[in-house]
Amino acid sequence: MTTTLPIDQMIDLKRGTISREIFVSPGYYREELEKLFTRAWLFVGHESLIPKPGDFYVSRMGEESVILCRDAQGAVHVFLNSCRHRGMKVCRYEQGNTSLFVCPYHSWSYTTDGRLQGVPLYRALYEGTLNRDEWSLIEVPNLALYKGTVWASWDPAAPDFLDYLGTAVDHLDQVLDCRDGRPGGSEVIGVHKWVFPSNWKFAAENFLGDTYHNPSHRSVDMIGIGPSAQRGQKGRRDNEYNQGHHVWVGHPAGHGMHSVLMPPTMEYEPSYAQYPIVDEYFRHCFEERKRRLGEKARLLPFTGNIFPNASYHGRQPRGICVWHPHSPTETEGWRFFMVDADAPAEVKDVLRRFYMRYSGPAGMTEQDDMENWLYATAASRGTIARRYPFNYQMSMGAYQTDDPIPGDVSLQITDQTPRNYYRVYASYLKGAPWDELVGRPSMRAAAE
Amino acid sequence: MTTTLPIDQMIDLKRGTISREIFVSPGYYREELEKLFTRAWLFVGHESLIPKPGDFYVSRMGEESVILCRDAQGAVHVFLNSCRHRGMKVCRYEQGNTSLFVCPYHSWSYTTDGRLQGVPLYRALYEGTLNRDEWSLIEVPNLALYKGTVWASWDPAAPDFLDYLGTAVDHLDQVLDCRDGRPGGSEVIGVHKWVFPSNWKFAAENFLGDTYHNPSHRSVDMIGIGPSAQRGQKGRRDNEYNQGHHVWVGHPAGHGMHSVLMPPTMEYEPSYAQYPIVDEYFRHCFEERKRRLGEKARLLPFTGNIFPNASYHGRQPRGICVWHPHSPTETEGWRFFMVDADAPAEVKDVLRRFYMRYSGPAGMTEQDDMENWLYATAASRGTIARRYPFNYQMSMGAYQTDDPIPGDVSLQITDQTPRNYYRVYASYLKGAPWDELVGRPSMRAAAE
Amino acid sequence: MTTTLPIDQMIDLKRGTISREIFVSPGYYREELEKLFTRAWLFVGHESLIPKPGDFYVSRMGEESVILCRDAQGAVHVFLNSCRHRGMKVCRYEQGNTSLFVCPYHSWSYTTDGRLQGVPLYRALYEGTLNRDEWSLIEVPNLALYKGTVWASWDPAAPDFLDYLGTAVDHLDQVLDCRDGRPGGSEVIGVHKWVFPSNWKFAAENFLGDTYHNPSHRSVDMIGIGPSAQRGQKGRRDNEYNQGHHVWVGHPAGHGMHSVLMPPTMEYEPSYAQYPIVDEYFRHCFEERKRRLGEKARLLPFTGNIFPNASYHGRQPRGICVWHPHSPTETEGWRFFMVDADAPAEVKDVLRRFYMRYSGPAGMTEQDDMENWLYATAASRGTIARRYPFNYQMSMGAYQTDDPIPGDVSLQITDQTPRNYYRVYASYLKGAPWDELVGRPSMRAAAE
Amino acid sequence: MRPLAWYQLREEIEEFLYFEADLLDQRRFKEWLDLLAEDLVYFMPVRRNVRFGQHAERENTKQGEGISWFDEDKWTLGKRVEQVLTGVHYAEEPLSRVTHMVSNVRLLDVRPSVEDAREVTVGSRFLVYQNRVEYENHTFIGRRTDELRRAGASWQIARREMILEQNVLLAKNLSIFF
Amino acid sequence: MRPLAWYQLREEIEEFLYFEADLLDQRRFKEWLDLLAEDLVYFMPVRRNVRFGQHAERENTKQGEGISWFDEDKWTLGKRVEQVLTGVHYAEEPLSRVTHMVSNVRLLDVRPSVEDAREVTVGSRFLVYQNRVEYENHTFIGRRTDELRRAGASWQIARREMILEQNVLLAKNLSIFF
Amino acid sequence: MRPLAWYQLREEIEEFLYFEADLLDQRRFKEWLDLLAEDLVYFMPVRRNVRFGQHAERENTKQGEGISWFDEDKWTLGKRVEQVLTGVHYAEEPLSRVTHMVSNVRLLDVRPSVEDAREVTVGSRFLVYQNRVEYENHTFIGRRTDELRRAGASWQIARREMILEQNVLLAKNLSIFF
Ligand code: FES
Ligand code: FES
Ligand code: FES
Ligand SMILES: [Fe+3]
Ligand SMILES: [Fe+3]
Ligand SMILES: [Fe+3]
Repeated sequence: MTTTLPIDQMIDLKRGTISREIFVSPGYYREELEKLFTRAWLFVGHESLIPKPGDFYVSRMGEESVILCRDAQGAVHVFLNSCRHRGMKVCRYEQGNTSLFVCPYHSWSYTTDGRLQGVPLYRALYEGTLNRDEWSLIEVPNLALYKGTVWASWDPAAPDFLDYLGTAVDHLDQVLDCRDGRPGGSEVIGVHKWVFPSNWKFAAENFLGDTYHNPSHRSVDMIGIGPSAQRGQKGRRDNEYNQGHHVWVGHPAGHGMHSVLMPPTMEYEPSYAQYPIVDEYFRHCFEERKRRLGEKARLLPFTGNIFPNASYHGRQPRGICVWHPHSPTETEGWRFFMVDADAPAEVKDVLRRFYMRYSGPAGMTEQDDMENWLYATAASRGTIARRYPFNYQMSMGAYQTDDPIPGDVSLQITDQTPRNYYRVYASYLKGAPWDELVGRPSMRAAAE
Repeated sequence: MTTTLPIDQMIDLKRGTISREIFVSPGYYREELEKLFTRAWLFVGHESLIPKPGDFYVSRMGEESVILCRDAQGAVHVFLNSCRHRGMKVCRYEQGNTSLFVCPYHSWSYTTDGRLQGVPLYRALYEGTLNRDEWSLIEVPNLALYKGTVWASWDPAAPDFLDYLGTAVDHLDQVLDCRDGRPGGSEVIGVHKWVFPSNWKFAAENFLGDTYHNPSHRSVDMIGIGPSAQRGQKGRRDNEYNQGHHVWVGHPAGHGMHSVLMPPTMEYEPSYAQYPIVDEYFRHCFEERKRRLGEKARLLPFTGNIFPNASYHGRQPRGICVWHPHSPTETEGWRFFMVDADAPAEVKDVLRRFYMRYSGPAGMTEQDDMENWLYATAASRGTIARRYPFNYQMSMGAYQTDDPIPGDVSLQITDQTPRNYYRVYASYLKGAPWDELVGRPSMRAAAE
Repeated sequence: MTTTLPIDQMIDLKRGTISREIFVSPGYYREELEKLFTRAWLFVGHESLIPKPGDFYVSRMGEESVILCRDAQGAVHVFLNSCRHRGMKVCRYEQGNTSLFVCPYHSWSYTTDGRLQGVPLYRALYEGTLNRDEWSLIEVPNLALYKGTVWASWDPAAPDFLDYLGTAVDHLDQVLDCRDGRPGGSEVIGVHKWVFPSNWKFAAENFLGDTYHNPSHRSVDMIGIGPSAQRGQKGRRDNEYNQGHHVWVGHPAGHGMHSVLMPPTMEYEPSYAQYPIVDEYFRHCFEERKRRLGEKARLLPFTGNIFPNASYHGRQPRGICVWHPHSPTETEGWRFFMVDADAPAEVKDVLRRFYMRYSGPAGMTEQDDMENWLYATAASRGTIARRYPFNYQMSMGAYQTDDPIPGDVSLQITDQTPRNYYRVYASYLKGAPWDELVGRPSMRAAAE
Repeated sequence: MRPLAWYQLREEIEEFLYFEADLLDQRRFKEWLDLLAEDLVYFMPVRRNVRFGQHAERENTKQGEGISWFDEDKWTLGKRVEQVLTGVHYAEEPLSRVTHMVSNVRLLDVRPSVEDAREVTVGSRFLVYQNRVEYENHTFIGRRTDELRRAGASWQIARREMILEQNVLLAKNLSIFF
Repeated sequence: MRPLAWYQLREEIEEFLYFEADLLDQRRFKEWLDLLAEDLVYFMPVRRNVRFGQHAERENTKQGEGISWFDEDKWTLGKRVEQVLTGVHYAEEPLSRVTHMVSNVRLLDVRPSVEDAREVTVGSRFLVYQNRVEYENHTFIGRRTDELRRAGASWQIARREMILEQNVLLAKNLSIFF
Repeated sequence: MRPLAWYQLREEIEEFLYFEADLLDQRRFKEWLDLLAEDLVYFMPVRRNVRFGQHAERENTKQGEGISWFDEDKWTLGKRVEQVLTGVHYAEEPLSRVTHMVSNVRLLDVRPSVEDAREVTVGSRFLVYQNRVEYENHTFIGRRTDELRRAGASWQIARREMILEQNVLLAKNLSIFF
C-alpha cells in the first residue's frame, strides 16, 4: 500500500479513469503533503475572526497548525505554530488577543509580527551566536487578503492569488460579496471542526460539482428541511435557481464549481416562505444586486472548490469548508459559516438555524455525505479494489471553453471538473512549474 | 520492521526454524495480501446462509468485504463489495434478500448477478462513453461450491478447487458430511465475528495440528466442560477417539490436519452422558456411518486447516473458522458453527450450547488460545526478538508419505504440518506457478 | 516522513542546529532501535527489587520486555521475555518469586538461570533434533551491577560498564550513595509507569541539563511545593545548592548532567523546615558525608542522563527514570523512586510524599514537562516544520575540558551537554566502533 | 437532610430520564418526540480553548447566537426523526446501536415548590455510546441541564442544554439524539 | 408520582445490583454465584446489521436458538468461575482489572404487587471496563434486562439479558461477567 | 427491605457526591476544597500484575507506604488547586474539559446509626472523562470508597480511596481530581 508509481499511470484522462491508489496510499499522501500542500494557495481564515490589532486565530495549513494574526500595526500574518527553539506549539488557544506569543517551554517570546523578541538570559548565553533575526516565527512567504478571506502559500515562487484564482474569481465573488451586490462585506458567524475517516479529496470533489450524488440526499429531499419547509416545501433549500441554467465550470488552475446562469429577465424567486421579513430582505437584495451588477448579476453560485481543498456553498447554506488532511484515510473538516455582516438580526438568525440543520456532522444533509465518503474510502483500500480504477467518464468532452462564461463550461452534470482537477493535481505531484500549475492553455494541451 | 529479505532466508526447513519476521513485519504482511490472498482458494461461506434467490451474505476475502449472493436464477456469486463508480460499499447489511444492490452514493445499481443495471441519467451523461458491461461488480473468477461450503479465488489461473484440496478432501468430508455418513447436509446455525491483536497465522497453525499446545487448556481440562461434564467427566470433550490412532497429515498444497484413524473393529464410545437422547442419536449415526462408509468410516476428524486460513473443528465442536488479516498484528476471526440440518432439535440444542461454551471469544477453551496468540505476537515484535527464529523442530522427518493414508502422515505430534504449510507459504511469496503451489512431488523435492 | 538521510546532515554541531526529523521520523526511530538500543548500556532495574533467590522483576530494554531475575544461586540475570519455542511472553507478572518460568502456550519451562529445562514429550518428539542448550532464554551478553543498580547491553563487544560510564561515575555516585557518604545503600520504594505521546529524547534531554526550561515550572515555583513549603518557602525544593556553583558537564560517551560544586567551606543549608527530625537527619548526613568524602563531598547532583535514556534526579527528588521508546512519538516512562534503605521511617515518609507531589504524571512539576514534550513533538511532525531545525546554540564553546572536574564543564546553562549527546547519538546511528562511542578524545575531535 | 418529598420528586424525575433513554435506545423516536415541549430549546454549544479567566465569557458558544452543534426547536428534531424513518438516511442506515447512560441526576431547582412541582431544573451526566456497521465506535460524554415541565402524570422537556466535552468533534457525525 | 413503596423497592433493587457489581469487581465470584437462581438464563445475543424495518425480527439472535455470545445456565457460569479459580485460566491470568458501572436502573414490572414484590423486571445500563496486563483495554457498553426473584431478605437473578452494542466484537475475549 | 431512613440517607449522600462532581466539572475548585476535611486522606494506589492468590497481599500499593499515584493530604490538594489558578500550569492551560460520572453509590457503613448518621462509608464507581486542547482524550474508570463525615447541614470527605483499573497509566498526566 505504499507503492508510488508515476502519477500519470494513476490518472487516465483519455479513458476517464483514476486509480484508487491516490485515495488510500500512504505514498501518494506523502507526496501530496510535500509537493501540493507546500505550494498551492490554501484558505486560512477570515478577517472578521481577527478584527483588532493583536487578535489571533489558530488555523491549519495541510497537517500543520498555523497562527493567523493581526499585528500591532494592523497587518495580517500567518505563522507556523511552532517555536524555533525546540518546536513547542507557541499558541494553544484557539482565538484571542495578545501582544506576545510566549512559548511555555523555555519562554522565548515572539511579537505579533513574528519577531523573536524575548530570549531569557540572551546576553549571558546566546550573545554572539544566536542571531535573533534568523529565528523569527516561520512565516508564509505569500499571503493574500481577498474580500475578507485570508489565503496563504508556502511557495515563495507562487503567483499572485488573483492569478491563481484566475477566472474562478467571478464565482467566488458571488460567495464573498454582499447579497445585494456590494463587494465583500461578509462575516464568519461560527466554525465547525470535526474529524472523519475519509480521504480529503472525496470531500473536495463533492463541492467541485458532484451534483450527480443528489440521490444520496433523498432522505432530506423527501421530508424537506429548507427555509420554506414549514410551508410544506420539500427539498433541501428554496428554488432560487428555477429560472436559470446550471453550469459546471473547470478552471485552468484546477478550481471547479457548479453555478447557475440566470436569464437576463430573471425575477426574484419567493423564498424563506415562513419568514416574511427575510423573504422581503432577500427580494430587496435581489433587485439591488441586479441593479448594481447588471449582466454580471446573472451568475449565481451553487457549490465550488478552490484548488485544492477550499470548498464553498454559495447561498443556501453559505460558507467555506476546508478539508485538512490527517492521513490518507482521515480528514479534519473546518467549516466557516458566513452571512452579510450588516444583515438584519432576524435574517442572520434564520440563516444560522438553517446552516446548522443542513451542514456538518450535525447537518441532516451532510451526514449522508460523510457516510458515503467514509465507506468509499474504506472499500477502496483493499488489494483487489486498488486494481480497479474509479469511473470519471461522465460527460466526456461535453463542454465548451470560455463560452458562455470563462473556463471549461459544461451545461450538464459532468466529471469534467474533477478530470480537470486531477490533471492539475498530477502536475503538482510531478513538481511542475507554476506556468503549468495555473494552466497556461499550451501547457494544458500538453498535459491532456 | 519493514525489511523484506528473500522469504527463503526466513524459513529454514532443514534446520526447522522460521523467522519471527513473517509474523510481525508489515513488509511480509503486504506480500501476503498481494501474492497469497489474491491467489489461494479462500472460504467464503455456506449455502445455508443464502437458500433463496436474491439472498445475500456479506463475507470477507483477505482484508476485503465481498458479497456472497444467490442471483434470481439461483446461481451463486461472490462480488467485491465496492461500487465501480467511486468505490462506495454497495451493501452495508450483513445478510438479507434483494433484487438489486443500489449504491447509496450516486445510485448506480447492480443486479444480483453483478451486472451494472441502473445508471441515473445514462443516456444524457454516459451514452457512448460508459460501456455498462465493463463496469459490473468485480466478481471472483473462480468459485466453488462443495457440500454446502463456498470457496473462491481471485486468480483466473487457479486450479479447480478439488485439485487444490487434493488428498485433504477425505478429512474435510468428515466435517461436511452428515454424522451418519450421508454426503453434505450440514447447516450453519450461527456465526461469531471478533477481532484480536495477533498475527493471523498463529490461529491457522493452531488448527493445522498444534496438538502440542494442549497444556495451555489445562484449566478447562481440570474442571471438565464437555458434553458429559455434568456426569463428572473431565476434559474438553467426550472420548470419541479413545480406540483410535491419532494422525497428523500434511498435504502438498499446504493443508494440514490432525485426524484419528479408528480400528476396523471400532465401537461407539458412549458420549453426551447427560443427554440420553443425544447419546442415542450419535450411537445411531455412528453405526449408520460405519455401515455406509465401511473402511472409509475409520477416519475421524479432529482439527485442520485448509490453506491458508480456513480452519475447522471436526466433531466436538464442529465448524469452520476463517482468520481474516487486518494487519500484521491484528486478525478478525469468523467462526461458522455447523450441525446436520436434519438433526433432531434436542441434538442441535445440546450442540449449540456446547459450541458456545467451548469456542470463540466467549469460549472457555479458546479464550486461552487467544491469550497465547496475542502475547506470542507481541513478544515477537522487538528488534532483538526478531533475531531469534521460532522452533519448528518437533518430529523432524518422523512421517511417511501416503501411508497409511494419503499425504505426509505422522503418527506422533509433529511440526511437519506447519513445516509443510510454510514451504507452500514461501512458494506463494515467491510467486511460484500453480504446479508448485499445489505441490507436484517433483516441485516439493525441489523446494525442500 | 520515512526519509533517512545521512545522520550527519541532521546534526550540525558547528552551527548548533539539529533537524526535527530525528524526533519524528519513523526511519530514524527504526535506526535507533536497531543501532542504538541494541548496543548502549541500558538501565534495567535495582537489586532491591529482587533481594532473594528466585525473585524476578519484569523490566524493559528499548521496546522489549525483559526479565530481571536472581537465580537459585543468587546470581542476577536479564532475559528477553519471550519463549524460544513460538515466542510467547514467558512471564506476565510484574514481580514475584519462582523456581521456573513456565510458558503458558506449550509449557516449555526455563530455570531462573535461563536454561530450557522442561520440554513436554522431549524424548518422543525432539530427541536428537532439539539441542536444549541452544534454546535457553535469550540472555543479555553484558550485565553490570553497580551500587544496587542493574544495567545491561545487547552488544557482546560492549566495553565494561564502568568504562562506559567513564567520568560520569562521580556524579552518578552522588545519586546512588547514602546521603551520609557511605557507598551504595539505596533502595527503590516504588515505581511509576506511564505512557505519553512524545519522542523519548525530549525526556532524556530534559535531564541532560536543560536548566533553561525552568520558566516552564513557574506555577510550582510561584506556589511552593518543596519540603519547606508549609513554612512559606516558594519554589520546588529546598535551597541545598545556595552556596555552590552550578556546573553542566558532558562526558565522552554522551552522558550529561547538571551538578553543583559546593565551596570547601560549605555548610549545611537548613531544609525540610516543617520536619525538624528530617532536617536534623539530613544535617547529620551532610556533616558525616563531608567528613567521609572530604574534597569529593563538594559535588552535589542535580539532574543527569546516562546515555541514552536513563535519567536521574539527585536529591529532591531522588530517583532514576527510564524513557522506553514506543514509537517516534510515544514513550513509556518508568521512574524508580529511591531512598537510603536504612533511613528512619519518618524521613522515608517525608521523602515519598514529596516525590509523589513532584514527579511523574501526578507530579505538579513534571506534568508541565510532559505537556511541553507532547506539543513540541506534535508541532515538529509537519512537512514545513521539518524543514526548520531546532536551536542548540546556547553557550557555544563556553566550556572547558576536565576543569575543574572531568568532562566538558560549563559554568553556565548550556546546550553543550545535548550537543555532546547528539554527537554520540550520531556515532551510534553510523554504527561507529566502541572506541568512538565511548569517545576517545581523538575520535571526538574527528567527529566534531 | 431534605424533606422526603424532594427525594420522591428526584426519583420521579430520574425515572423519567431513564424512560426517555429507553425510548431512544429502543428507537421509539416518535414516542420520544412526545416528551418534548412545543417550545423546546435543544442546545449543544461548540467548546473553545481559551486562556485562563476567559472561560465564563468565551469557552462555549451561546444559545441563540452564531453557530453551535445544535440550537434547535421541536420542529427540527421532528424532521430528524422523520429523516431516520425514511429508511434512506444513510448515516443511520443501517441504524446505529446506541446506549444512553444517564447519571448524576440532580434537582437544581424546583418551582413553585417541592410539594407542587410544576417545573424543575435537572442536572445530569450523559455517556452516549454509538456503535455502527462493523467498526464505527464513538463515546460521547458530557453534562446536561434540562428544564422539565409537569405534563399531567408525566413530564415534558422544555429545554435541554448538552455540554459535550470536546473541541474538535472526534466523530464523523452527530446523527443521534442526546 | 408513584407510591413511596415503589421508590423504596427501586432503591432496594438498585442496591442489590450495586452489591452484585461489587462482588464481581472484588472477584468474589463464588458469592456472586449465590445470587443466581438455579434456573438462571444468562443471555447475550449477537447483533446484526439489517435493513430498516427488519430490526425487531432480525437484529438480535434469539435466546434458545442458534448461536449467541452467551446463552447459558447456572451450571455453565459455575464452570466459568471454577475455571478462573484454577489459576491457570491464562485469559484471566493475571486477573483482569474490572469495573462494573450500572446506571438507569428502572423497575419495568413488579409482580404480584409493589407491596408484595416477589418478582421484578429491571432495566439497566452497563459499562464494563476491563483492563489487563499492561495495555489491554476494553470498554463494553450496553443494556441489561434482569428478572429478579425475592429470596428471603435478598434477591436472586432468574434471567439476565445483556444487549452489547456491537456487531463484530471489538475485543479478543469475553472472559469476564456482565 | 431497609428502613426508609436508610434510603433517605443514601439519597442525601448521593446528592452530595453529585454536587461535588458539579463543583469539579464547573472548575469551582476552591469550593471543592471546602468539602474536604482537614485530616483528609486522598489515596490512589498503583496496581500490579500478580500471580493468582497474591492479589489481596500484593496487587495494590498501600496507603502510607512507598509510592502510589496519590497519597496526599488536604494541604497538597490545596496546592494543586493553587497551581491551576496560577493560569500558568501548562498541563491544565488551556483547562481540560472534564466530566465526572458517579454511579453505584452504596452505603457500606453508617455510624453510629442510620437515625443519627455522623459518619458513613460510601462505595461508588467513577468515570472521569478528560478532553483537552484538540485531540487529547482520556477516560479514567474505577472504584471509589469514601469516608464522609457530617458537617452541619452538609458532609465532608475525610478519606477517599480511588482504585483506577490500570497498571501502566495510559495517560500522560493525572492533572485532574477524582
Ligand atoms: S521550545 Fe519554545 S522556548 Fe524552548
Ligand atoms: S460510488 Fe456508487 S454510484 Fe457513485
Ligand atoms: S511458545 Fe512457549 S512453549 Fe510454545
Ligand atoms: Fe452532498
Ligand atoms: Fe487450543
Ligand atoms: Fe522540568
